[in-house]
Amino acid sequence: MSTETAAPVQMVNVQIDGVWLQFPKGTRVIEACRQAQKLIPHYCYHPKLSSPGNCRMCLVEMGMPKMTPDRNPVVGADGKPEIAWIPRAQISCAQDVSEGMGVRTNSPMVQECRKGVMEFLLINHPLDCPICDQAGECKLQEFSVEHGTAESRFLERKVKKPKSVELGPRVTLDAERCILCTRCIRFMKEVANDDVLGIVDRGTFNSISTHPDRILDHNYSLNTVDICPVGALTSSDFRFKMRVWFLKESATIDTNCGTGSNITVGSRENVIYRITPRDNEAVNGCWMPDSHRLNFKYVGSPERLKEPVIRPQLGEEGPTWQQAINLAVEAIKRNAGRVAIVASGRSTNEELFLVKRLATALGAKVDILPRSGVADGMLIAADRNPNTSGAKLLGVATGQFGEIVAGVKDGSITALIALGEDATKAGLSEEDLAKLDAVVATDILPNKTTAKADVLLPVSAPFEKRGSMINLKGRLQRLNRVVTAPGSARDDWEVLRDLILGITGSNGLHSVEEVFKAMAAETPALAGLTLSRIGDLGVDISLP
Amino acid sequence: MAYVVQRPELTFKEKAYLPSILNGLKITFGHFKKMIKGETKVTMQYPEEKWDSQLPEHYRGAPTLVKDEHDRERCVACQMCEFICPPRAITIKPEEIPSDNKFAKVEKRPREFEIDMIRCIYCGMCEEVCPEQAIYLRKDYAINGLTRAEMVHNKAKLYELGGVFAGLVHKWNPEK
Amino acid sequence: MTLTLNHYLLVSGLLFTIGFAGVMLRRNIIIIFMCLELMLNAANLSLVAFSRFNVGADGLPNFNAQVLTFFIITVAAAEVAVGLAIIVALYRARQTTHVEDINSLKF
Amino acid sequence: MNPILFWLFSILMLGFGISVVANRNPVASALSLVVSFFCLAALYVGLDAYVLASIQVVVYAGAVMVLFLFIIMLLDLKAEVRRKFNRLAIGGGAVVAIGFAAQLLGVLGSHPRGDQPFPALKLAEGETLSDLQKVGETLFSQHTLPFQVIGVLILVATIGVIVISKRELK
Amino acid sequence: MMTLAFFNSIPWEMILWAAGKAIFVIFLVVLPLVSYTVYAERRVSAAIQDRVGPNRTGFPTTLLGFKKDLQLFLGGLGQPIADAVKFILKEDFTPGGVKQFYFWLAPCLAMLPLVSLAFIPFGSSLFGEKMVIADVNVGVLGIFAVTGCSVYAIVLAGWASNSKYPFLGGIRSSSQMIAYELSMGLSIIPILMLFGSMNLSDLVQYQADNGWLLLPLWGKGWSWERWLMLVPLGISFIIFMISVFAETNRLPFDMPESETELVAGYHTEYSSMKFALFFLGEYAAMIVGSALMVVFFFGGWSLPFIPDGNGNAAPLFQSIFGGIYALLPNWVWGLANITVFFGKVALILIFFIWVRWTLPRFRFDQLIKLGWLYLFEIALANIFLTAAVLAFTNSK
Repeated sequence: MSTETAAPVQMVNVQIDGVWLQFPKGTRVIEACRQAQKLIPHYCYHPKLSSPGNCRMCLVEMGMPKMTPDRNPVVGADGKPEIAWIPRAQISCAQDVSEGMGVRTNSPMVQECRKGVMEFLLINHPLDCPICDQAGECKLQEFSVEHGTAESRFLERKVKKPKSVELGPRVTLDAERCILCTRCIRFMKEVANDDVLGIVDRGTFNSISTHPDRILDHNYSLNTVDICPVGALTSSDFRFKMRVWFLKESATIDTNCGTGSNITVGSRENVIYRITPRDNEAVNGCWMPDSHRLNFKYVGSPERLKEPVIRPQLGEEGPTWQQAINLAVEAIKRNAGRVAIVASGRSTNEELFLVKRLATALGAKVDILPRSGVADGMLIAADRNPNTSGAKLLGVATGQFGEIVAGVKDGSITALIALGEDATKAGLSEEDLAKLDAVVATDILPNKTTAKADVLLPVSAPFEKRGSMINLKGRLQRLNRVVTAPGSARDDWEVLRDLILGITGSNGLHSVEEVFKAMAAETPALAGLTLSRIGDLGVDISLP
Repeated sequence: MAYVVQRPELTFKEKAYLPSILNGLKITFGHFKKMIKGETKVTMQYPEEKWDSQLPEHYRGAPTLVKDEHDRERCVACQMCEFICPPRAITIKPEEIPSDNKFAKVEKRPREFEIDMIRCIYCGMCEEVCPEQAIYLRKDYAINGLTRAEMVHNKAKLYELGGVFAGLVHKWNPEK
Repeated sequence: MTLTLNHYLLVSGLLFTIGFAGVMLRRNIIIIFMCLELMLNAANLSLVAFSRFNVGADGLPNFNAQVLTFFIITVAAAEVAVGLAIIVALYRARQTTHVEDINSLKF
Repeated sequence: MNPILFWLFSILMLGFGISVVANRNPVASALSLVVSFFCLAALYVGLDAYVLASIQVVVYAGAVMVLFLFIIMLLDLKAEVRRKFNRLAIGGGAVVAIGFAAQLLGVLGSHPRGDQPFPALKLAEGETLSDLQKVGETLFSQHTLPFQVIGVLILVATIGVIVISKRELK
Repeated sequence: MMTLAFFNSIPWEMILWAAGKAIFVIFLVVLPLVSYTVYAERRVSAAIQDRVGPNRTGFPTTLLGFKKDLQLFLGGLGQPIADAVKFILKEDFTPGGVKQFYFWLAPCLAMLPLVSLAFIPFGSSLFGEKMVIADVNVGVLGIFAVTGCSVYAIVLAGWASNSKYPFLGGIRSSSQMIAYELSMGLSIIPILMLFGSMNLSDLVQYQADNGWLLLPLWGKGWSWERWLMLVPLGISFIIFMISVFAETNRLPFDMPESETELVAGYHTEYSSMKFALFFLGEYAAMIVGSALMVVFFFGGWSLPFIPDGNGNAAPLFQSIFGGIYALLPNWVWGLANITVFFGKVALILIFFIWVRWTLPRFRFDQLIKLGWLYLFEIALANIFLTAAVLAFTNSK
């Protein structure tokens, strides 16, 4: 062995299904096989957790180099070491690769083992797939089809265990479906640092339970539902709402805090049903907090603003968009030089770019409304605005908010444009707003500012628009459209474009791609990028 | 593999086309004449004569929902039929069975189960896919109504048409 | 009120003017082509009016003008067939029927 | 001709003529043109030119405009509807058109017999004008050569159309 | 000269006559004829296919609370009424994305073929008035002018529906119509050459006196020249008939609406009364086509042994039966002529139906090839043949 090359990581030669490959030392066999495009079925193994090796699904046939009596490998006719195969199958998830190791992932013995393991796992399984929420993304179903037998030989009575147990406010357990892989226990112990779950009872009556007097109420508890390979742990929120095969899965990002977790949103016929984390090592790994995951109900709220409103109302019929925009433009022009813009840190870069243009055209003061909370040290950042970095980069976060408030109070500002933010949350009172000559507001839900707005323009929620955001670590990520906006609500950037068009009279942009292009041309940090080049996982950019 | 059909060589008479047309007209006129003379055996006269008693066992009429002999809804709202339905005639809204219900163990049932009989094509896929043997195509074929809303069979209507289907599905047996 | 020759000539002239304006205003070849048809028909109308106006010694209209109109209609039909074929060929080559987009011969 | 009918058909004809020019949708233009030609045929009838009226309808409404419509639908000119009119062209066109109309009025005013009514036709009692026969006689006796030439022209046009539409422009 | 007179001066009694005749023809004859043609189509097709067809129409008395519907035992003759009621009551659905104005305009234009009935003499005379709405010298041209415009309904319907099948139907229709109008027009020219006029009532009168064009048995028809003329006229008749089939979109030429390829072609997106208008328009076009065939080739209202509305028959019959004709008042004979005309039309309509349920549909390229490559050329050659025959017979 030539280890003199001073490689940072030692590589070892491993034979997988007859092919010799090199892997860094310390790689688990199951990972090595995965990298060699040989997927090994597994339940308890999870790359982010420790390996107890208790499901026995990942059995493979292994062998070590045949040794001569003087401890030298026997070299075969092809110049490679001959392998002495271990006569019984080994689990691949708890074993690291070693030099000269041989692995057979699909030999007759391995197939026979898997069949047996599958049969054991299904002995007490209730087979209630028709009502199980996991059906469709259940590893038991998948591997049973792939490796199991079609019929049951079990004639005895199945063990009855508690069903529909509420482990916590958000997680429901069906103990009959559980295969005791302990992923959830290890997650709570190793990742969430809240060792609340454990196995109680003995033998065939083994079942998952919480610690006495404790409940599973950690803010990351729903991740156990994600990693549960079967339907034992289900989300109480999503329970019996929709079968997973109906869901259209769209990749986008979370907009609840500055972390910008990558998420997959499941929707059907314009209704969002659930949000699951999406793997992205650079941002959130494969986890996300429950509070962010469940914060999507407002999108389908019946209170959503659907049509533009002007006050005083013209007549029975609401105004058309053109009328509302014209009125807004007129009101802004009337107060030229005395306009302030309350921008939002929840806006996409494209919107903020247009906000900056609008502010420049009007010579208006602009700032984003700060929004902060407590960081939990994991995936929730203290800054609850998802795009503060973008606002800073594009020059919208100016720190002038105090001046705006003061200006409104002393009367030097007579018109306010509130873009998706409630201005009363940052120092302005409703009386202050009432005093203003004109308030133009865009928002998705009614609030105190929209109640005072002279022109109210309904816009899209984060799940309803496209664009890009920059998280606190400086990663540019893409926001995608999952559902369409209700009523005649429009994308924010379109509204801003129309306002700019009305005020400056210059020609407009026609798509969000064009806005990004214009933004990339003016912003050195984004040079060379387009919306499609960002990709699903985002790119790191250097913030000034 | 492509199979080339050799076109037959046509005689001049055949190419001229008109004699063949006359021949065709003769044939159809023959049928017409027979019909007029009453020599043709005609089919069943529907509203008076009906075939209902002779409908075969596999006849595919209107899809219905059935209950078991304990008056339990067999449907557990797995939505497989909604998924498989080619014209997307089925709409199901599931709900959890409340814990005080005697079938609480089953956990899930349809809150709304609608089959749009205007869309239904009587293909029987729903019956075939149902894992709970809850949906059956019965022998009703004269489904009609005066409004569109009437043609959407809701849960109550479906159970009314379906009735009871005896025989315990194994897995809901509390003993087993 | 009795109708005079001028009435017909006025209507004919106005129709011609409309067609002419159309050729000037519109940039779509097909519309321009239709406007040309309008102009041809305006000319036909005045011809027919003249034919009826010049009653000969036999008490009948002058049919030479009607024959000329007949020729014009014939030529117009041929012209339309050829013109539309050219437009289709042009559209196949350029995907446009707009005269401003067809400017290879312009400098 | 009855003056009321004359004015009715004239105004309809001119109105639909304007609609040919003003309509943004080519199909609407083509249909307006058809209506305009129908009114023109009616004016021909008022001038006792029944044959020409029929030919006008047969040739224009029955064949030429069907061809136009066919081509318009085949080419799918959606973009045309969205295009804006060029303001300069509208202004220029309007000026030229108005100038032309003004000149027309001047010329009409100086026409020596323009204000005379149409003379009556001399027809035997109970006889109707058989203009079909007369047009035919004139056509085949006095204008035989042009008639033949027109025939050749149509033949050439037919061949030309086939050649143009068969071969793709390179 | 009704319509033409209207243009130049307005004799009111003429307008009233014209309006009366139009109302009589369209509302009392043609529209019932259309609806019963539909009925006949269904019954005949059923008989040809060994079925029964619509043989019952009851009054829905159950709606009024009775236990049973009242059966009429008319063999289904009430069916057209039921169909009409059904069409009126059905939901009138306008799909999204259609071009509203043209979508409505198209079915209205579908009734255009009825206009050409104005030129067709449907009877000899009644109470001294000629039974033709517009007795013009250019009747043939007028008919072609109107039928030429009937394509607009189909093309517009296809285009306005904003749907691919109707659009294909519309496009097919326009090319088919242009192709077959030519051979149709050319096939009529031999008749015009023989007869020398475009006035249809004169043509029918000529046939009444001298034998039908396809049945020259009396008057001049006894001459061998007329029998020689049968050759070009027979060719004309076949070409004309085929062209009429194509022009009216009847099978075997119903390419614009062939249901196996284009769902229902140009009227796929239409429902209720708008669809009914297309339906009626198609059958009205059929009636017009049949009427033209009757007028051109089968002697119009004339029937041997039956005199015209003035009590005059062809000289041959007049000399034999003249006394019998005088027994009945003239208006009886006038009505008899009208009956004869529509009876002939009905026979040809039956033939239309018979052909439809016999022949399979052509392929579109075959259809166009037949039109342009065979019928057009044969019709042209036929004109030369007619000219030769006429020159030959005149020189003798």
